[in-house]
Amino acid sequence: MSTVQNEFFKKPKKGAVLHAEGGIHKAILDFLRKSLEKKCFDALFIPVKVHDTDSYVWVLLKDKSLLNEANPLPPVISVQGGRALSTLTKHGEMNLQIAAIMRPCEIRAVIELFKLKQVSLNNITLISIDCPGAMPLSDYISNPKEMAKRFNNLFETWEENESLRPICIICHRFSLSSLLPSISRQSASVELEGIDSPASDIHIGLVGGNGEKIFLMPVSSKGEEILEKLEIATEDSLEDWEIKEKELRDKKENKRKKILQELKAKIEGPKKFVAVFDQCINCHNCMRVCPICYCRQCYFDSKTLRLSPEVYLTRAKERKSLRFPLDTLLFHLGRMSHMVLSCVSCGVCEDACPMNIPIAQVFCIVADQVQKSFGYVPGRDRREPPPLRFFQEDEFQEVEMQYKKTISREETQNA
Amino acid sequence: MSEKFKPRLVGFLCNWCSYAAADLAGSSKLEIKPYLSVVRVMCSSRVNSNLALTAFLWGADGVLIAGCHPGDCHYETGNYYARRRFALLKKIMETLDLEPERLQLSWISASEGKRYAEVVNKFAENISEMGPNPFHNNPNI
Amino acid sequence: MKNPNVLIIGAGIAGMEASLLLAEAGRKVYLVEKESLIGGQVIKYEEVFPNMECSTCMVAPKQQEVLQNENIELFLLSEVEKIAGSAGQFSVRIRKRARYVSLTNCIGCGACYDPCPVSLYNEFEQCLSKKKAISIPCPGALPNVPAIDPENCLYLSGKQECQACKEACMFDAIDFSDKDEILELEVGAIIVATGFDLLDVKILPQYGYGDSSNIYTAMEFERLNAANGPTEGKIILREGSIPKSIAIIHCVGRAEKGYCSGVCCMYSAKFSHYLRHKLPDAKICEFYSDLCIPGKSYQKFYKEIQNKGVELIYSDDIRVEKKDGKIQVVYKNGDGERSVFNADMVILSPAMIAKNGTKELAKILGISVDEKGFFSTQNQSLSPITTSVQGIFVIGCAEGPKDISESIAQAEAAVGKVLSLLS
Amino acid sequence: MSKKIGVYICECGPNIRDRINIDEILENLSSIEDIKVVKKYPLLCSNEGKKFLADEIKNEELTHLVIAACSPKEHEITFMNVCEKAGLNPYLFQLVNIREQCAWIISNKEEATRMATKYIRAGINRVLLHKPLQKKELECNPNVLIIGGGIAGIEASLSLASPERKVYLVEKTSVLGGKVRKLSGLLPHQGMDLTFLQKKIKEVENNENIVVLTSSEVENVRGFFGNFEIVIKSNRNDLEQKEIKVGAIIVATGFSLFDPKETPQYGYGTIENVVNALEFEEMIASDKILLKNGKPPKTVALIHCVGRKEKGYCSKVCCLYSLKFAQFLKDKLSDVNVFEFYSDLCLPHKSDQDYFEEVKKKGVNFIKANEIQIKKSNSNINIEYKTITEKKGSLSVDMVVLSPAIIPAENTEKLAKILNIPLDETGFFKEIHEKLDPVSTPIEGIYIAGCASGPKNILESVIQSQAACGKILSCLIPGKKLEPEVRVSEIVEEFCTGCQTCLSVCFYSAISFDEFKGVSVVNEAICRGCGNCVGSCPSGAIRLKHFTYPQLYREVLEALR
Repeated sequence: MSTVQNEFFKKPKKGAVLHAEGGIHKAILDFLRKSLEKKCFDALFIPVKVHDTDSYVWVLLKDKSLLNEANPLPPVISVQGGRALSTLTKHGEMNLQIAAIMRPCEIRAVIELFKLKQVSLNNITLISIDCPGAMPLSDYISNPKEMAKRFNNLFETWEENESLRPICIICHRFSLSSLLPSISRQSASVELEGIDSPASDIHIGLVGGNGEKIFLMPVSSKGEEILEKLEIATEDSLEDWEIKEKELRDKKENKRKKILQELKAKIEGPKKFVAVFDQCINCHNCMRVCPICYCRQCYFDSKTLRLSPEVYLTRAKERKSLRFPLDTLLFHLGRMSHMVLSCVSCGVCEDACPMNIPIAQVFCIVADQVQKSFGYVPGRDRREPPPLRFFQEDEFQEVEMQYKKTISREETQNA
Repeated sequence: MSEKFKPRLVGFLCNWCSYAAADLAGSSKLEIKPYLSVVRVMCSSRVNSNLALTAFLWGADGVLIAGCHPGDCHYETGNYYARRRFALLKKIMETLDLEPERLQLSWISASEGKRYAEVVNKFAENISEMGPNPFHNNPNI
Repeated sequence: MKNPNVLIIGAGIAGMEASLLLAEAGRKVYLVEKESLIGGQVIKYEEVFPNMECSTCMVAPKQQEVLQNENIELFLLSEVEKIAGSAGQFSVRIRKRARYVSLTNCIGCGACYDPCPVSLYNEFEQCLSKKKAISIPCPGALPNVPAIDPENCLYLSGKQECQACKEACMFDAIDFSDKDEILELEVGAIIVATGFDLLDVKILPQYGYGDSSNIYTAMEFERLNAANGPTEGKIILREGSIPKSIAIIHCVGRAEKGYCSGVCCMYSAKFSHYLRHKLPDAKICEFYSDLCIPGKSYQKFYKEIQNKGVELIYSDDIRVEKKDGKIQVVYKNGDGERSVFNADMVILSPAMIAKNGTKELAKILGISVDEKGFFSTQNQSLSPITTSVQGIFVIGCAEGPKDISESIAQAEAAVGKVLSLLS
Repeated sequence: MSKKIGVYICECGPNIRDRINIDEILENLSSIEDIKVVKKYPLLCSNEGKKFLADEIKNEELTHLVIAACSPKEHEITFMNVCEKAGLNPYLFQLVNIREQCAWIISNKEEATRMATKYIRAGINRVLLHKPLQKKELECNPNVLIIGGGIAGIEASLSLASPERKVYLVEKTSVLGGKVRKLSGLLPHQGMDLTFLQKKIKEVENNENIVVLTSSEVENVRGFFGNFEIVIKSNRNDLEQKEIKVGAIIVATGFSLFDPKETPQYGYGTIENVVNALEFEEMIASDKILLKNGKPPKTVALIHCVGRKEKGYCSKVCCLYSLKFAQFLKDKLSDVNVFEFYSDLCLPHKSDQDYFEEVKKKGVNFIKANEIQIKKSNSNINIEYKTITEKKGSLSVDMVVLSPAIIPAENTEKLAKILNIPLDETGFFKEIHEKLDPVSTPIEGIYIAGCASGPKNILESVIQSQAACGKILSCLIPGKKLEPEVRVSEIVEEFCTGCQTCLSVCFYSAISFDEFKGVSVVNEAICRGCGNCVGSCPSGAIRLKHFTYPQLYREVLEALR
């Protein structure tokens, strides 16, 4: 059983601390510009602000001058980075070296899609950034300036901020820790190949920098090579970042427990659960924006489930009434059963829901439990196989109705 | 009320073990409650959340998935995958408290006709006590 | 001109395997079975070592195939009486005893059992349960068609004008006029797969077997544990209570027969698995002389039972004694000191011996029997399944003690030989 | 063309008639459209019944057939044959089990009738969605590749080679014969002398239907049962490659011996006159059983089970060849003392124990011992051991013969990768089913024989190679086409997203990935139709013929009425 620790943690934790006089955005962009100049890669995959608007799009960017328009950490997630990168890399190889800079939840989505053969990582360098969260799309669109301002304040304080998306307020995977391999019990039996498999190659730490400095850390050997090429010494202590990151994570984990518990109480049980999805208009936006929902056609959109009118009539007769559009709940539970093991809680589904169903949070509640029981953290390790692709002979025995045993027990007592 | 109420149960049985056990229960003339409709599949690994959830949300009061004991699968490893998929589904239902008891996985070998009868009767009994599928007569689904 | 058809004697696991392969090769197979059902010994077991697989699940599909395959002609209740000719053209005479129940008409509803007034011990169930004079040996038996025991049937034995079963049958499947038949077959090759018997432990008084106390043979215990057996798989003593301490004794009759049966150590360990699973708190003790556990996966199997708290005692000169209703296993340990183990259930693992009737059949086939009573084969020339008569092959336990996989390998090997011989 | 369904309910004598109200069902069904006929019949499986059905199919020009009767395990094939003979595609037929799983388990007639109606309706709705599946026929290549020129491989070559069937025998070393060629002789009940081996090797070399490729190894394997494409590389020079086509493969790569150096307590390699079994075989063969100092040994210890603990299994053959050594020593050297140190005597064959008694009579001492330590003591070798009851003992000898465990041949792992067949936890090739199918692997058409799948004696190895031949001769017949399973999986390409989950769950490696199209592809020649891939595919992009989602949903819907 290989439990390869990644390069980054083999050494005493060190990295490069860069001072950000002109603000952290500038510092990051300078770093990216430099790496373009030094030909570390030929192009960047990065969110860019559309001219004279406040909206962001993913851009494959070769021309350095455009960098000024780029924003490595925009206030909103308009399109999930994983989805965007999949569109770029899925079909065929490319000879360009590309660096993609993304939020941790997006990076994790990329890794899941990589495992599902929907993303190719050849020639791709992944750069992750500490993420303070994102603003709800709708709020942002209605008042972009104000929202952008509130968003930028986050970088000094990193204090929680009620105008963030709820899913971000409880996000405990906003930094590097969730992107590092640690082989789980469940997948331990599976032969893992390659020595060095963290999710991202380079991580940019922001917490603990009070907006005055950023922390640059090589995570994979690839990342190390790049920083060497850029002659960026990685010998500075990362203590400030480490301490703050840990502190923030603990805080958020507690908050997460508390909030999810409260929410769970609101949605659990058939009655309440149905009530939550009552408003669903079956637009299936949540599925269309979800990075993990990679199917060409969603099974629950396929005609397999369509039945003839008379069958609907019989069913309506059976159950007194039949609601249209059909199978709304089947869609949500079905989709959940398909993707929840890989759900990275990026929240784009919630952003996309026109009916404000707290779908990301509901899925979050389930994801936490399910992923725990399978000992699986999506997007953590490039080699860790998706849980439904293998099995162990002596696992999950509890899920079978342990009938034989109970019988023989009873007998023993009867005797 | 458990007297009046006749649950509608769907049972996906693997052809080689559990379906054979059902036949044996028959030829042994064991009495089985008339609630479970058997759907024959070649292997329990054919059954996934698409099938189980559809049956459940289309109104089944209970869904039984039965296959060969681990290690006995006619296709060597199918039931291990079935078990993982079921474990996932079960966990989801448990977390959301959607009456997970309505989904049951049981290993029943071809020689266990008696056990098949007991499993089905017990299942029927449990579901009768639970009452109708809460999603069945809910106009909102 | 070589006759491509093949005669197979014995429809146990080996005979069935050979039949199915030859049928697949497009050969006509005549499968002759002494009993009224097919499957041999294996169908009596609940599970098989070392993977504790359900044997019914393993074998039932094969039985079904044998019954349904058009290239296989099955003769039940039948025995070979005479053989003439040589490889490529044997002529065979078979006596088919009357079943008195039509295989084509009967649909196995079982309506005829209850009305039958006769009650007999069921040998298939090792006499642990009763059956009627018309019956199938156990639930799930294939073909699922009863047979009438002419010695005990009131009508056929001329004791009474009873026709209760005939009256109960709606398919006019019962035919008292049914007669033994003599059939003549022409075949090119013969495969002997008659299997084994277990040593009758009564001849070894030191084990105290024979009265109705709780001393069981391995086969009795198999049925006791079988889901389709007399207790539906409940492991209980004759008086109905659950055993708290069980002794499993290996090598019963090894000294007398002069060979190790090769499989007893493994199935004894299997028994410990059964017991541990169903009686988690019982004390279980295995008395062995040598652990004969060849093969890559077998030792693991023993480790498992040891981890489950089963005790292995190296012992010698074992006798089973009864003191005021209690059973005592008295034995010599590794240092030759006498010790005693109190058991409320004792399971004896007897030697596998040549099937009853082997000598007679050997005579008919014109092949020899070795000093152990099994068919002798040409091991000397490295062909352990070929006999002194070309075109006659001996497979499975008919040639000597073997486990299931060795028997199957021999069956397939015989098929190979036949197909290259009669190609 | 409009659908004409025929529905026939078998009364099965009283079994169904008395327990289910058939007439009521007939009544209910007649209203359903698409139904041409609904009838009951006393006993459909009887010859009259079959004839009746055949006539009905023809006269009523039925397009679909539903029979409500007993379990498919009883008569599905019977009725499918009827359909075929009557000119109706047998897959446009559905057998509904209202006996075992309805009439016989429900005593209340009303309830039984209700359930039976459900089942029959389900059958009718289902059969409407059936497709007329066609049997496929595949050309196959009768030739066979045998990997390993040991006794098993030689046996197999000889029984397979024929004018219609070429055999390619690939041997890694430069000579045929494998380990047996190194032996001094066999066991009494195996016939001691070894001349047979040379005879067989000659036969192989003179057989024009056997192509012997020594000093060669299998480099690459593509294809499937009936149509394998093999690349064979010469060990002499890498450039020398050979491409062959075969229908089946037998893996008979034999075994290696455990290296006693891994267990220093036996002093192998460090103490003089401690030899392993093969070295001793050679001594016997050359008839020179001498100590390093040129003198014959006076006291010899034979140590069993060397490496058994480390490997975790009993190698089965050591006890017997140790007996052979003892016998030989006693016969050759008049005044030699022989001690056998064993942990368990493994003598499974009927004639083994006699041999043991015979050797024992010659005055060989048997010591049941464990925790054996072998130490140098001035001119001699000292053996310390513990008895079964933990008593210490020791013995001074001048020669020690170790019987090391049998372990997988080197390169087993590499070959497993090339052939895409699994190994078990002991490192030997894994049988698809240890009990029922000891010479087959998960890849149809690739068989394993002899010690490649675990320790075996020579007789068993021979048997296994003949068994593999039996399998090949019975299913890979020259000129005969293969008929693979019809109810198999197929990929619906427009829905397949190329995630390849199905590849990872298929036990038989029946699914491959088409890089160009970016979709999975099922090889119908390999697929066994379990449907695991269907269950694994979230997109519902795999269809298991005859068990499709819509077909199963029909049954579910009726269950819910």
